[in-house]
Amino acid sequence: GGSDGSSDEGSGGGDGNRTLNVFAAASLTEAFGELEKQFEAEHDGVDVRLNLAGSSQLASQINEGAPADVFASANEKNMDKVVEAGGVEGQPETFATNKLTIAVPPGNPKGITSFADLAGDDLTVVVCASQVPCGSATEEVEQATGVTLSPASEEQDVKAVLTKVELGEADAGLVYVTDVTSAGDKVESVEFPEAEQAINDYPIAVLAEAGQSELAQQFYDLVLGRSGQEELSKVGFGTP
Amino acid sequence: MTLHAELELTRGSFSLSAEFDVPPGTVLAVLGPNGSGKSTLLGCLAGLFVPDDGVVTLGERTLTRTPRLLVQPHDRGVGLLAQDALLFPHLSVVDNVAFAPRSRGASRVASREAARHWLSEVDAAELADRKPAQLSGGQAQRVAIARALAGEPDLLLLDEPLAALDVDAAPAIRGLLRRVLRAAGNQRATVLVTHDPLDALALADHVLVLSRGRVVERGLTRDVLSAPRTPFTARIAGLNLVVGVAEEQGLRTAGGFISGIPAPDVAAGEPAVAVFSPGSVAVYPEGEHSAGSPRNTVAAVVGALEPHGAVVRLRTVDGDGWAEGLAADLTPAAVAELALEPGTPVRLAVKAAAVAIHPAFGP
Amino acid sequence: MTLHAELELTRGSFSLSAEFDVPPGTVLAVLGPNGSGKSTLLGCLAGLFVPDDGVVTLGERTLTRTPRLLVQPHDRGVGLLAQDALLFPHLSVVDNVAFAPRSRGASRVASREAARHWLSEVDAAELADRKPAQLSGGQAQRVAIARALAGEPDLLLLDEPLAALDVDAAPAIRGLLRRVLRAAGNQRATVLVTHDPLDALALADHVLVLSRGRVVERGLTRDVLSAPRTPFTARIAGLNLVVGVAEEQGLRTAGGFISGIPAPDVAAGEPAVAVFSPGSVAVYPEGEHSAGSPRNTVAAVVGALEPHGAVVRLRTVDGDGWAEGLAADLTPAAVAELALEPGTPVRLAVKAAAVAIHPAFGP
Amino acid sequence: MLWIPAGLALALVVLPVVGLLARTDYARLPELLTSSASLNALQLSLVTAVLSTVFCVLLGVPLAVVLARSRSRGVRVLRAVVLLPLVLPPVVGGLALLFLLGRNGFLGYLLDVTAGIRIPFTTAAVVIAQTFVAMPFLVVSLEGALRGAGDRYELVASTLGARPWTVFRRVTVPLLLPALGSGAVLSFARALGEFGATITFAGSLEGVTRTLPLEVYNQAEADVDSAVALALLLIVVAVLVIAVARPRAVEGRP
Amino acid sequence: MLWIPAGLALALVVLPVVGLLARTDYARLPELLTSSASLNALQLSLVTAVLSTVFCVLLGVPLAVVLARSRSRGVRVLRAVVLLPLVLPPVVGGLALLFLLGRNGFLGYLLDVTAGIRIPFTTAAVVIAQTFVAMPFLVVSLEGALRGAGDRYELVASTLGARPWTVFRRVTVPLLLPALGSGAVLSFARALGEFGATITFAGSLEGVTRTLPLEVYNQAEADVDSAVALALLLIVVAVLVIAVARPRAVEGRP
Ligand SMILES: Nc1ncnc2c1ncn2[C@@H]1O[C@H](COP(=O)(O)OP(=O)(O)OP(=O)(O)O)[C@@H](O)[C@H]1O
Ligand SMILES: Nc1ncnc2c1ncn2[C@@H]1O[C@H](COP(=O)(O)OP(=O)(O)OP(=O)(O)O)[C@@H](O)[C@H]1O
Ligand SMILES: [Mg+2]
Ligand SMILES: [Mg+2]
Repeated sequence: GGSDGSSDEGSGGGDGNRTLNVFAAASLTEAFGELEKQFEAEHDGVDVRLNLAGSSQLASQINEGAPADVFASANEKNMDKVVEAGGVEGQPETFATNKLTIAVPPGNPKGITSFADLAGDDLTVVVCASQVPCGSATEEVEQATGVTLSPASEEQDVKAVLTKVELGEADAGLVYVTDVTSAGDKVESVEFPEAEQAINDYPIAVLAEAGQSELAQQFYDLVLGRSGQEELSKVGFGTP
Repeated sequence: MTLHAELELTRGSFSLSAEFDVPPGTVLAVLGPNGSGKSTLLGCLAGLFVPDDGVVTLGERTLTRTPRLLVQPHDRGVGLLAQDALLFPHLSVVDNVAFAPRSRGASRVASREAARHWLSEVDAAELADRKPAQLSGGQAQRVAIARALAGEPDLLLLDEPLAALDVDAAPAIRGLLRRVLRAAGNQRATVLVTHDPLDALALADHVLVLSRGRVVERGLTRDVLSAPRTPFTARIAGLNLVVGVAEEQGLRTAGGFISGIPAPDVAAGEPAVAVFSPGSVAVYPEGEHSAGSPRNTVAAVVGALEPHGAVVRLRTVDGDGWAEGLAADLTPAAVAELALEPGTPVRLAVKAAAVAIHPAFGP
Repeated sequence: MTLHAELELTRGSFSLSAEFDVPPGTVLAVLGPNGSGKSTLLGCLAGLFVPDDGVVTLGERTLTRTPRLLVQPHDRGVGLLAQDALLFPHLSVVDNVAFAPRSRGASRVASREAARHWLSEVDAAELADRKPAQLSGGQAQRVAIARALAGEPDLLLLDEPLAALDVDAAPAIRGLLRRVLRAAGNQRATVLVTHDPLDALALADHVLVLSRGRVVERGLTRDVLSAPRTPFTARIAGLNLVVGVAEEQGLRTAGGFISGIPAPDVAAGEPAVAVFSPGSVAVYPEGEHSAGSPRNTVAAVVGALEPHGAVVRLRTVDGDGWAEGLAADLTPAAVAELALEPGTPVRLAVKAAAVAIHPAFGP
Repeated sequence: MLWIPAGLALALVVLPVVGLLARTDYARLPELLTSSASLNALQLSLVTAVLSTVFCVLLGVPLAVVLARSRSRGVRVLRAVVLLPLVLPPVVGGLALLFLLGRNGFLGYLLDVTAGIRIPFTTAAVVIAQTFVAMPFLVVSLEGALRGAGDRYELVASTLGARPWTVFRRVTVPLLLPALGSGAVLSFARALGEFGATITFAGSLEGVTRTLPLEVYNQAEADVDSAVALALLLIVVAVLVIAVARPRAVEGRP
Repeated sequence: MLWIPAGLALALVVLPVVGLLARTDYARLPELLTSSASLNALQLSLVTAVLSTVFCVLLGVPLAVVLARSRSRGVRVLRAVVLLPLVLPPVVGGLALLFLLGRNGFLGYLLDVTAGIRIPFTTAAVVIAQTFVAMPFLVVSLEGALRGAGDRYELVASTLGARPWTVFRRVTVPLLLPALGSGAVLSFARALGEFGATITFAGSLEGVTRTLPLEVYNQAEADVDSAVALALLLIVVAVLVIAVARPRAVEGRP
C-alpha cells in the first residue's frame, strides 16, 4: 500500500504540502503520468508537477534557472547541455531506450517490408529533421544501410510524422516504437533490423538546484526501479 | 421627367408626411423652419432611406414603393447636394467633381474636363488640385455644388446650396443655378431647400412650405411669397410681387410700367416679376403730386389695415394697373396722420432702387 | 481681458497677416470673402495652429509667442464655435453642452444644469436627450452655440454662428448673443466671423475686414459699414447709420428725431443707431412738401454722385441735423429728371418702416 | 461583386473548421470535458487570457494614442518597435522573456535579490507571456483606426477646456470603441491560443501554467483525436466569451 | 498621464527584445546568415508571407466591408465565424486544413482525383496555411475601423451614381488605407511568424516548405543561441519589409 510506504520514507516524507517539479520530455507524457500518480500515492502531501515540453526547451529553462528537481531528457545532447552548465547533481543515468520503426497506415497498403522499400519513387515518406533525435537516428540508419531517402517533409518532431501517417497524407514515416504503441490501431508498425544501429537513450538526473533533493532522488529511484521500468515498457520503451 | 412623391416617415417623435409633384424642367423650393423635415424629404427622394409608407416615381420609373427601394441610389440619376459638403477627403477637388461623370461612365479625360468646366462655373478653377482639407468653408461649399451639378442628374436635390457663401459668391452661384436649372430644353426636376425667399424667387416655380413634417402651404412661388397664409411664410416672405414682361429699365405690366433694377439674367421681352418689400412702399394722400425720386407712383384704395409686429400692414384694393393687392408697411403714427382707413384713396410711391426685377417662371 | 494678436501664417499659396486688439467686454466682427482667412485667424487664437510668426496675448497671459504655443488650447479659456458644428457623436445633446463646464471642473450635476440652461437659451431644451445624429442641420448649429457658450470662456470665438438657422431662429439667437456678449460687467473678448452686416451691427463694436489674408479695413462697426472704403465692404454693407439716443418710436439725434422700428432689446434713453439702406431713401426737390407716409423728411445738399452698379449713389453734405453724409440710391432716370448735381439742395424722405433702431456700442 | 471575394475568404476560413467538425470524435467529448486536466487547463486559460486582455487594453490603448497622435519624429521609430513581438517566433519570444525575467536575467535577478520574487513558471508568467504576444495586435489595430478617424473631435474638445487626459477618456476612447472592441477580440484570441512563448517562459505545469493549448499539445502526444476534440472546446469557449463580452455598444455605430 | 501606461506598454514590448539582443552571439551571425539553409528559409518566408498578405488583402477587404456594412441578421453570425482561426491552436488549424485539403480530405480528394493536384508538402500549402491564420487579423481590424468611420462618404458616392463596386474601389478602400496598412502589417507579421499550421499542413522541407520560423525551431533543437540569432534576422527582415512597404500615404492622415 502506498500510504504505508510513505511513512517508511523517514525524514523526507509525510508532512506538509510539498511539490516536486519533474521536467520531462513530451514523449514521456503517458509513462510519467502514471509514475506521477504512483509517486503521489506513496508520498502523502507531495504534489508531483510534470513540466512536459521538448527536451531542448526544458534544457533552456533549467539553464535559465527554472525551479526543477528532476530532468528526464529524450536524448543525451540536451542532458549534456545541463550537465555542462553545472546543473546536474551526480551523473545522469539512462532509464529508457527507444528505437525507430516504420509507421504505415493500417493494412500497409503500399506493402512496405523493409527500410530499403522507403526509397521507392512513388512513396510519400516523412521523417524527422536531423536536429531532433529521431531525425539524427534516421540519418544514422541511412548511413548504416546506404539507403538515401528523399522525404516529402522533415518534421520538427516525431508526433508530426505520426500524424501525417495517421491521416494518410504520408505512405510511411519513421517514428519511435513508443509512438506506434500509443497510436493504437491507427497505424501499423513495420519493424526493421537496422533500427538497432541507432538506439536512442533517455537519461534522467537529479538537478543541483533541486529544492526537494530528497524527493527528487526518490523519484529518480522510482523511474529507474522496477515499477518505473514496467510502466515504461508498457508504452513501448526499451530498458537499458 | 416628372417627379412624383408621396412620403410618410416616422423618426422618433418626428413624423413627415408630404405629397407633391415636380414637373420636368421645373424647380420646387422647399421652405420651412429648422427641423421641419426638409433634409429628410431629400433623403427619401435620393433613396438614402426607405419611407415607412410611400411612393416615389421619376418619369416612368418607380424609384421607391414601400416597403422596398426599387431603384438603388446610384441608379436613380439623382444629384444630391447635402447640407454638409462631405467632399471625399482623399480625392483632389477636381477628382471630387469628376466623381459623378466618372461613375456614370465617362472616360477619365472627359470627366476631368467636365469637372474643370463646373469648377470654373462656380469660380473655383484655381482650387482644382487642392485636397478638401485645404479649402475654406465657402470654397468647399462651392466645390460641393460643382460636384452635384457635374453628374448632369435627372433629379437634382439641393440642400441650402448658398449657405456659407459670401456676398459676392451667393449671387454668382444663384445666377449659375438659375442658368443651369432653367436652361432651355432641360427636362430635369429640381428640389431646392432654402431659408432665403430670394433663392425661391430667383430659382423656383413652385414652393412647398413644411412645418413639423406637414405641408402647410404650396403653390406658385410668387403666390405663396406674396400672399403667405402662415405666419412662418409671412416672416420669410411677405414681399410684393408684380408680374409682367421685362424691359430695359423695369417691367411692363398690364396696368403700366414699373421702374426697377433688373437682375443680370433678365432678358428684355421675357416674362418677369418685380419684387419689392412692403417696407419700401410710401403712401401719400390722393392727388398729392410730387416730383421726387421715386419712379413708381400709382393710385390705389386702402383695402385692409392690420397690425404686423411694430408696424401696420396696409393692403390695397382696386388700384390702378399694378397697384391691386399690394402691401405697404407703415408706422401707426403715419396711419393716424394720414387718417387711413379701408376705402381711403391713396397714392403709392416706390423707389426704383428698391424694386428688383427677376425672370418669372410658371404658368 | 484684452486680446492682442499679431499673426503671420502661410499655408500653401495663402498667407495671412493680421494685427488687432479686442478690449475686454467688446466684440470684434471679422468680415471678408470666402477663403480670406477668417477661420484660420480664429484657429490661431484658439491655439489649434502655431502661426509662422506672431504673438497672442489675453490679459496678462501670453498665449502664443512663435515658435511655440505657450498655452495649450485647453488652458486658454477659449470657447470656439467652429464652422462645422462637430458635436461629439457619442454624447447626448445635453452632455455635449455640459462638456465644457465639466472639463473646467464643475460637478456632473452642476454642469448638466448649466447645459440645460444654455439649451433652453437656444430653444433646444427638448432635444436634450437626443444623439447628434438625430438632429437637423439647424438644430445641431443651435446646440453647438450652446456648447461654446456653456464654458463661460474668457475669449469667445464664433465662426458664422447664425449659418443654417431659419428666419425665426436667427434673430432669436442673435438676440441671445447680444445679451450674452454685452452683459453688464462682462470682461470677455469676443471675435465673431460673419457674412451678414446685420450681425456685425447688432453684435460688434469693431469690425475688421479681411481680404486674401490682409486687413483691408478696420474701425468702429458703424463707421466701417456706413462708409466702406473697399468694394467688398461696400457690397456687404453700405448702409446709412445715424447715432443718437433711443426713444419710444425712434431715435433722438443732435439734429432731430428719426422714426423707426426699434429692435426688441433697445431701451429708451440708451445710446442707439438708426440703420436704413440707401435704396430706401427717396429724394425730392427742395421745398417740395408732401404729407405722405414717410415719417422722416429732412433737407440736405447733394455732395457726390457715383455710379454703383445699376444705380447711382448720391451722398449728401451739409444736411439739416442727421442728414449729413447719408447715401441714397437712385436710378439714372431719377437723377436726370430731378437734374441732380453736386450742390443741388434736396429733401430726403425715409419711411419709418424702413428704419431699424439697434442699440449702439463703442465710444 | 464584393460577395465573390468575400465568399471565398469566408470559405477559406470556414471550410477547414467544418472539416474539423466533421472529423471530430464526439463520443469522447464528455469524457474529455470532465477530466480534471482539461477543466484545470480551461479555467487557467480563461483567467489568464482575460487578465492579459485587460492589461493589453490598459497599457495598449494609451500607447496607440501616443503613437498615432504624436508629431515628433522619434515616435515614428517607436512604431516599428511595437511590431517586434508580432514577428518574433513565439518560442523565441519566450526565450526573450526568460532572458529578461529569468533568474539569471537582468530584471529577474533584481527582482529575486531585492524582493524574492521569481516570475518564471508561475501563473503570472503565463499572463506576461500572453500580454507580450497579444499587445501588438491591440496597438496596431487601434493605431490604424485612430489614423483613419483623424483628430477633429479631439481638437474641439481641447478648445472646450478638456485637458489631454479628459480628451482621452471622454472623446478618444468612446469614439474608438468599435476599433477597441476588435482590437480586444484580437488580443484575447491571440492570448487564448498562445503556446510557444508560454511553454518556454512559463513551462507547462498542470493547474499553474498549463493552459488549454498546452494541454492540447500534451493530448496530441497521446492521441491526435482527443487533441482535436479539446481544440473544439477551446473554439467554443472563445466564441462564447467573445460573443458575451463584446458589448452591444461596440457593435453599433458610434 | 498617457505617457505612463504607454511607456509601460512599450517597456513590456521592448525590454525582452533588448534582453535578446544582449544575449545574442554576434560572432556567429555572419556564419548563420550565409548558411544556405538560412538563406533558403528567409527567401521562402518572404515570398510566402508576401503572397499570403496579398491574398488576405484581396479576399479579406471585401469580407470586412460586407460584414461591417451589411444590415442583415444572418451576417452578424458570420462575424463570429471569422474569428475561428484566431482561437484555433495553430497545430489544430493545420489539422483542419489537412482534413479539408489532404489526400483523404473532402476537397483534397476531389482535386487529386480530378486534376491530380496534391496540396500538402508544397509551397502552395505554406501560403494557404499562412493565409488561413492571418486572414482574421486583417478582417477583424478592418471591421473595427469601418464601424468607427461610418458610411457617410459611401452614401454620398452612391447619390453621385457610383455603383457598389465603384464605391468600394474609389471611396471605401482609399478612406480605409490607414487601417488597411495596419491590418496588412498584422497579417504579414502573423504569416511571417506562422509555425504550427505550416508544419502540420505543409511539412518542413528545406527550400520548399521550411520557412524561417521552422528553421529557427530546428536550430533551437540543436543550439538555442543560433536560433536566437536567426530569430533576430527574422525581426530585422520583418521590420525592414514593413518600413519599406508601408507607403507614406498609409502613414499620413487621409
Ligand atoms: N434619427 C433620428 N431620430 C429622431 N429624430 C430625428 C432623427 N433624424 C432627424 N430627426 C428629426 O427629424 C426632424 C427633421 O430633420 P431634418 O434634418 O429633415 O430637418 P430640416 O428641415 O432639414 O432642418 P434644418 O433646416 O435644420 O436643416 C428634426 O426635428 C430632427 O430632430
Ligand atoms: N492646408 C491648407 N493648405 C493650403 N491652403 C489652405 C489650407 N487650409 C486653408 N487654406 C486656404 O487658406 C485660406 C483661408 O481659409 P479660411 O478657412 O481661413 O477662410 P475663411 O475666411 O474662413 O473662408 P470661408 O468664409 O469660406 O469660411 C483659403 O484660401 C484656403 O483655401
Ligand atoms: Mg436640413
Ligand atoms: Mg471659414
